[in-house]
Amino acid sequence: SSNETGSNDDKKATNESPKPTTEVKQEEKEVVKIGLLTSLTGALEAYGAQTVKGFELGLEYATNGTMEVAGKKIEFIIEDTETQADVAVQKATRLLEDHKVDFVVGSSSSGDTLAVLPLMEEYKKVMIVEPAVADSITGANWNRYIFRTGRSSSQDAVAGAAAIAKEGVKIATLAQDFAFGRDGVAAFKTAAEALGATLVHEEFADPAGVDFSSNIQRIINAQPDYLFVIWAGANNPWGQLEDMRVQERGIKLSTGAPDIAALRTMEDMIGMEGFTVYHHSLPNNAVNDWLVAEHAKRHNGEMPDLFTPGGFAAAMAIVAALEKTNGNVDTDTLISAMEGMTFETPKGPMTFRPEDHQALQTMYSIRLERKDGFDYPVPVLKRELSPEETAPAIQNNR
Amino acid sequence: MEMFINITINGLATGMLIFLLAAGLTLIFGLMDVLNFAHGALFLWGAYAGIWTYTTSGSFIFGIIAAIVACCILGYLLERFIVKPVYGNHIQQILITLGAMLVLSELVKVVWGPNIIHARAPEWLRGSWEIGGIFLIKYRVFIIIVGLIVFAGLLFLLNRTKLGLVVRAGVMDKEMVQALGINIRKVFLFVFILGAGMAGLGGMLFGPYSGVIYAEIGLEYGILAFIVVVIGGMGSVLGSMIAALLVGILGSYAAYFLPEIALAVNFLLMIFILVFKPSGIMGMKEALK
Amino acid sequence: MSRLKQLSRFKLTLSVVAVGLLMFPFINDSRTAMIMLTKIFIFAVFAMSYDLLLGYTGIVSFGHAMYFGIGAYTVALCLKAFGPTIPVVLLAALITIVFTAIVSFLVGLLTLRLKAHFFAMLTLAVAALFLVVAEKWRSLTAGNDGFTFAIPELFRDRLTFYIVALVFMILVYLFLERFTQSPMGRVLQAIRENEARVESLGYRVMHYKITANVIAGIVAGLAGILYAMSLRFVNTSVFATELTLDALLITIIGGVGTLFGAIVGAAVIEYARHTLMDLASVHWIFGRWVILLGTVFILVVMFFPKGIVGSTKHWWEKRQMKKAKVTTSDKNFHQDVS
Amino acid sequence: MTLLKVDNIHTYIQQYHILQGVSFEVHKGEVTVLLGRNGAGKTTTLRSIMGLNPIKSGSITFKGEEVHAWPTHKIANAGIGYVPEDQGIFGALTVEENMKVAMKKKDEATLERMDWILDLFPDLKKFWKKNGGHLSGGQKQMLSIARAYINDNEMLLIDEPSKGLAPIIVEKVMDSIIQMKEKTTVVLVEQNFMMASAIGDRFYIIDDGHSVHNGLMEELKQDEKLKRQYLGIA
Amino acid sequence: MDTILETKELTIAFGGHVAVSEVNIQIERNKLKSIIGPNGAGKTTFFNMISGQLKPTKGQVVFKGKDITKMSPTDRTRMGIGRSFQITNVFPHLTCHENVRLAVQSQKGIFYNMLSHFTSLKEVNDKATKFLETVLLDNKAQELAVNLAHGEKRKLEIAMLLALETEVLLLDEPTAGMSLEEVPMILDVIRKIRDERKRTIVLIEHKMDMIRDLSDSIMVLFHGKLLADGDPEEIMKNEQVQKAYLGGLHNDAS
Ligand SMILES: Nc1ncnc2c1ncn2[C@@H]1O[C@H](COP(=O)(O)OP(=O)(O)OP(=O)(O)O)[C@@H](O)[C@H]1O
Ligand SMILES: Nc1ncnc2c1ncn2[C@@H]1O[C@H](COP(=O)(O)OP(=O)(O)OP(=O)(O)O)[C@@H](O)[C@H]1O
Ligand SMILES: [Mg+2]
Ligand SMILES: [Mg+2]
Repeated sequence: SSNETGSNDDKKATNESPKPTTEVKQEEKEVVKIGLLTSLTGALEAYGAQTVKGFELGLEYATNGTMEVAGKKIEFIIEDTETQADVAVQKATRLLEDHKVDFVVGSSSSGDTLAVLPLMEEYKKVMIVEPAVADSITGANWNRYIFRTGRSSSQDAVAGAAAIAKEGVKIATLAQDFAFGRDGVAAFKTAAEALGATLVHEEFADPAGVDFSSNIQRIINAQPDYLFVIWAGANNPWGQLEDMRVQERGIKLSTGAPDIAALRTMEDMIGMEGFTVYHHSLPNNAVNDWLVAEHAKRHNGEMPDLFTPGGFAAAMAIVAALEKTNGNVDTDTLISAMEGMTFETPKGPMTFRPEDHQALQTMYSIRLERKDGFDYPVPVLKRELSPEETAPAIQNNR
Repeated sequence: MEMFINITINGLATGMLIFLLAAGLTLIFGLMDVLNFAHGALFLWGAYAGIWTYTTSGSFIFGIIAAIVACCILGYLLERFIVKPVYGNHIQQILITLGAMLVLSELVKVVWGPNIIHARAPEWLRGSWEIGGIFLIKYRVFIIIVGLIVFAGLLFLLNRTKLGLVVRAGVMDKEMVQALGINIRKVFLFVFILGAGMAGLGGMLFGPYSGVIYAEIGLEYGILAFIVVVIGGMGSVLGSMIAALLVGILGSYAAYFLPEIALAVNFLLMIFILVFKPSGIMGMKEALK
Repeated sequence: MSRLKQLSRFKLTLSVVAVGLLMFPFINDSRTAMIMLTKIFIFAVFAMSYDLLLGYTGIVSFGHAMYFGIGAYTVALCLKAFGPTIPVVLLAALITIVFTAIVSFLVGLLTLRLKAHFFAMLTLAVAALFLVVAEKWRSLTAGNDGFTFAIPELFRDRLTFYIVALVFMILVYLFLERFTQSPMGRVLQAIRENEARVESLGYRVMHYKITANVIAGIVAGLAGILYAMSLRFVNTSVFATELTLDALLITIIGGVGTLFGAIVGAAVIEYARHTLMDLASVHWIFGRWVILLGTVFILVVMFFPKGIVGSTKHWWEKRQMKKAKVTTSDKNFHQDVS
Repeated sequence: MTLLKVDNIHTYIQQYHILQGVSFEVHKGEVTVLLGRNGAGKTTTLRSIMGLNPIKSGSITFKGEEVHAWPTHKIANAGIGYVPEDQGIFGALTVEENMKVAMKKKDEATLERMDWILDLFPDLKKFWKKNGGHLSGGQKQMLSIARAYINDNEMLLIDEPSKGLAPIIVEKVMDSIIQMKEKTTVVLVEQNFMMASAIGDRFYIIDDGHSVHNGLMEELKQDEKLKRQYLGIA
Repeated sequence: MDTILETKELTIAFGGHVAVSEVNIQIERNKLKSIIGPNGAGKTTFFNMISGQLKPTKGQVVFKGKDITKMSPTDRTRMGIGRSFQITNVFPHLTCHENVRLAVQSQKGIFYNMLSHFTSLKEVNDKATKFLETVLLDNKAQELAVNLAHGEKRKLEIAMLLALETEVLLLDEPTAGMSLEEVPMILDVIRKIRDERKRTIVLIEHKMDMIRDLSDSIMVLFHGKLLADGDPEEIMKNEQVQKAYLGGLHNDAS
């Protein structure tokens, strides 16, 4: 059918506008439009920038630089949510309504993303969530138009557990007292206990605080083997953990390694064992090699960061789906094509699990080390955690 | 027992840090009665300018000087172009300084990028002493000392010189003060710059304390500074000090014993104080009408 | 006499604008524009309720978002719990009215005896407590992530919702306009000027202030309902101080003490935000639109301290006065009428 | 010798044209009284001299220098003290602090003057540590006058000093002005004609923003017609 | 004697300073009573306790046989005690007319005509105009109060007090700062009210000729204590009063 419409357009174009052929040629191709919804300003703008860079490179890689798939041209429009839910809805509506996009990709904040989810149901278009982490996106608030290439809080937690939990290990957790921290600890607890560890203490800290010494004091009192920290946001407890000599007391620290800017703040955490979603030195595959090389070339030597491969993966997923449907953008066709679909990413293959459309993906068990050529502590691979190993529980009651 | 001492010391240090952030506001808001919402932006700039200088030059002291100088310059510009036209008009102050706040916070991102920036204490202030289960984190001891010095300096300035009087009089009746032969514009400018410089110092010292600085600290801690000045009693340096320590220590204990309400503890404290002692802890001005 | 004419001309303009807005979706069916306008209407209502406090009673509140948030969460929770039907929305409105009335009454009782700064700080604190509760009561609110919910079929249509919001804004405007020009409204203005004096004239000032606070609270709560329904999603940001600051800025930019200013302010800020961002590709400064916004605030205070509507009015009156001066013979006549 | 010369000044407040040509001269060592009905522009004239309501045209010369473009504090420091109509007390400062703010120097002479003032107004001594805002109306007036007396001013502008003062204190204030006459020149705005006529050397009548008449006080005392015309007294 | 207002042992202390001390006074209905006394004698403070701005440390204020000591200023105004202030105290950014209208309207309830436009309340507006005329301020009716000269503000203050239409009028130095020409006008207003004998007036003044002319009786406060209370001639002759208050200039006046 796509061919038909293509020829229709062809006729229209030639009939109506006797313009130079080069320009007509541009218009004769049918276009697949993707709306990229992300934080270009606001608290999460650094993440937004990573997603955008990753997405651009991902499209290029997936289409071999042609920006075309199944004979259709791919265009994308970036909209800034300003990290505000109401703006996100406004921008998403503009993408769906005015730009008539076929896919939405985004966004950096869980709040923005959750606010946009009902729109996807209203407009019946596919959204690829990247990199918002809230469990409820693929849980309570999920609808069938939602896919996620980003990892969920639970996936993080399961990976975190896999990195340290063993029979007989005593673990305490330290997290910020909001949804991300609470969800994360709950999931971590389940996963860690399944692996035979015991959780001896849960500590929640004021997300806006600067003094965590009381929290740390209580953790010290609980005398765990490991302290697992779930932390997002700028202010962090690393320095204070060091100041209060937590590691000297035989309590090993563990956490998810964050983006490079935040890794710089983790001097005090060298030796820490934990997990990460991505660091450019970790995956060992051709896609990642291309990403690293190309990224450096485009962005004067800069390396891809935590959420760059996510943007890349979202682009790869869309192209893969379109290839599978042969360019058909009918939403139901796309959904059935994407459920269970496996596609390449800089982190190796990912698979959208049919039940909740969460992409199962490789995570990395790491240790933070000082390394030549890096001016910050680097996550060094201990072991790859396979997609199956870090699969979170299905939460959408489907 | 050690635990209580530890919690208290840490609360004290946090309180002192908050005092440093709020001390400038005690002058600008408490004394000059300017609702300066850009105060947060001042210590944000202090933090960035200071930490940047510190990391590039390697000298912590240079960093502190840079922070203070940068904020004095900013304070000068703010006073001259933003605050001066709106003395005495609170509503306009809110808007215009909020505007300045937005511009300055966003400019930080333009100049230094949106990423968080790492800030570590210098070598000689890193680590801690441990005395029989009691931790003395060096940097915190340092903060406490600096806080005390600033406190003493301010007390001297306000109680031993005519400055405090002139400013308070100027706020009540600017024309009359001028008619008494005092160049109140200059005095206000000076006090504003002084407050700004102290904000810069506070911001700079905040960096290594929290380990990182980022563009949002301006608003977050700006509000906290306002809370401290209000519950301490407008214009009272001693009040601000007590309030800051109270917030710090209470926060520290709440985080340990009642983590559930730790988030709300500052606000509860403020409500409690304003309802039962509306002029603040050391208020000279009545909050009640 | 010309004052009468001037008044009716103003009203005529208003009516034309209102009709124009009502017709708008039938002329231009861009949903983005419709959503933007809907948001403008909602924020205009919120800002008008704020102006009642700030502009007419002289109360600076930093916690106005709490009423907005109460409305938003009430409707969200009701719709989630009882299903997306219109009676549920009405029920939510009722609960919101009762709840905001109680809260604003209590907050007023507790805080309105304090002076301006202190009142502002205390409202900030109370609103922050609501924020903390919304954050902590996770079983109900899903914490700061928030949750989505379905709204009644009827409102799902953006056009219907647009009209509902517009009509609601007009009603609120008419109501508040009348209220502020009523004898009671004038007393509120007098309170703003010199509270002690109002008291010694035999007015029970607290009653007036609390009434104003309650009315402002209820209106803000209703705005919150519309807001949540327009998003079909709610999270803790509806309690955030930033929201109160938005209302404050809208009010001041539009013109303090002119209800219409709230509407103009909401439109200008929203529209500016919308279009400036789109210019980001032209120059990076537009991407940093916050810088522009901040600069605009500064310029407004410096050059239009009365806000857009206030300054226009001022300019208009001055012009009228000049005219009157030219024809001095008219002057006495003027005064007779006014 | 002319100490102050006000020449055809015009002052606007917002768009209102308040002073529309006020001129007068103040001779050293004399008490010059400005008279006129409510709203005539007396206060505005004093404020214009102090630079608080800057003039739009005309000139003000003090000790041979044109001062009308100067900022208020500079005018004050040139040696002019001012007692405003509304007293200008700093309510939240104590009496002592009010005096301290006003004091330019802390030398011998100032301390001497301080003693003299406190003898003149013993009430101030009594309430030395009390907030200015808590004083009675008359006590505020005394404090306001005292603040102007404390410095070694060459000229004082006093706006209705007798307002709210008990007769016995009015007498004291009159005495004090006479006592200071040698060193200090006084410009007085006064509605109390008894007082004005008792201590004034020269008068100017201001009406509707214009200076309309002047002369020696002795003449005015005799001139019933003038008194009735501008002052409404017989 | 028909007493409308009475104080019993009325006392107030600020810190250690007793500003008014055990003052017993009866004020007769529809008469004019003046209060004189040196600066700081406690006159204004005494007013403040009657009108409720200050709460006495000891003693009572009795109005029409009812103890009102614990009532708020608002309630006292509503019961019929109105006052003007020594320092002018008007609404600066409202017009004169609006200032007076507020006073007129104050006797109505809070929800009085809540949804009707204020200009439509003819009765209230006309009354306000009338009171402005009474004090010869009708030419400034549409002027903002902030733009008035000092003396004009005082007149506005009196218009507002009259507009309250209370039974008792407390006037605190109504003519302070008023021009020689205008004083007689205010005197006329007060005299007219007195002569109608429908209002009780309590007056604080330092202008002795005026006091003598108007008063039915005079009370003298001295250091917070009631020094004398009686008819004008008697008081003016009182030696203590002359010495402590009037000073030399008025010696011949008696
Ligand atoms: N801020 C102002 N704005 C507009 N007009 C003003 C302002 N201040 C004073 N005026 C007007 O200027 C005129 C002169 O006022 P001024 O205070 O100088 O009079 P005055 O002679 O001192 O009167 P009084 O004896 O009552 O104190 C008055 O008509 C007054 O209404
Ligand atoms: N709120 C207050 N706090 C402390 N002292 C006060 C307060 N109010 C008045 N006083 C003192 O009480 C005394 C009486 O003051 P009051 O104002 O009653 O005097 P007054 O008789 O009205 O004098 P005047 O004629 O000067 O107006 C004064 O000494 C004054 O300083
Ligand atoms: Mg005057
Ligand atoms: Mg008095």
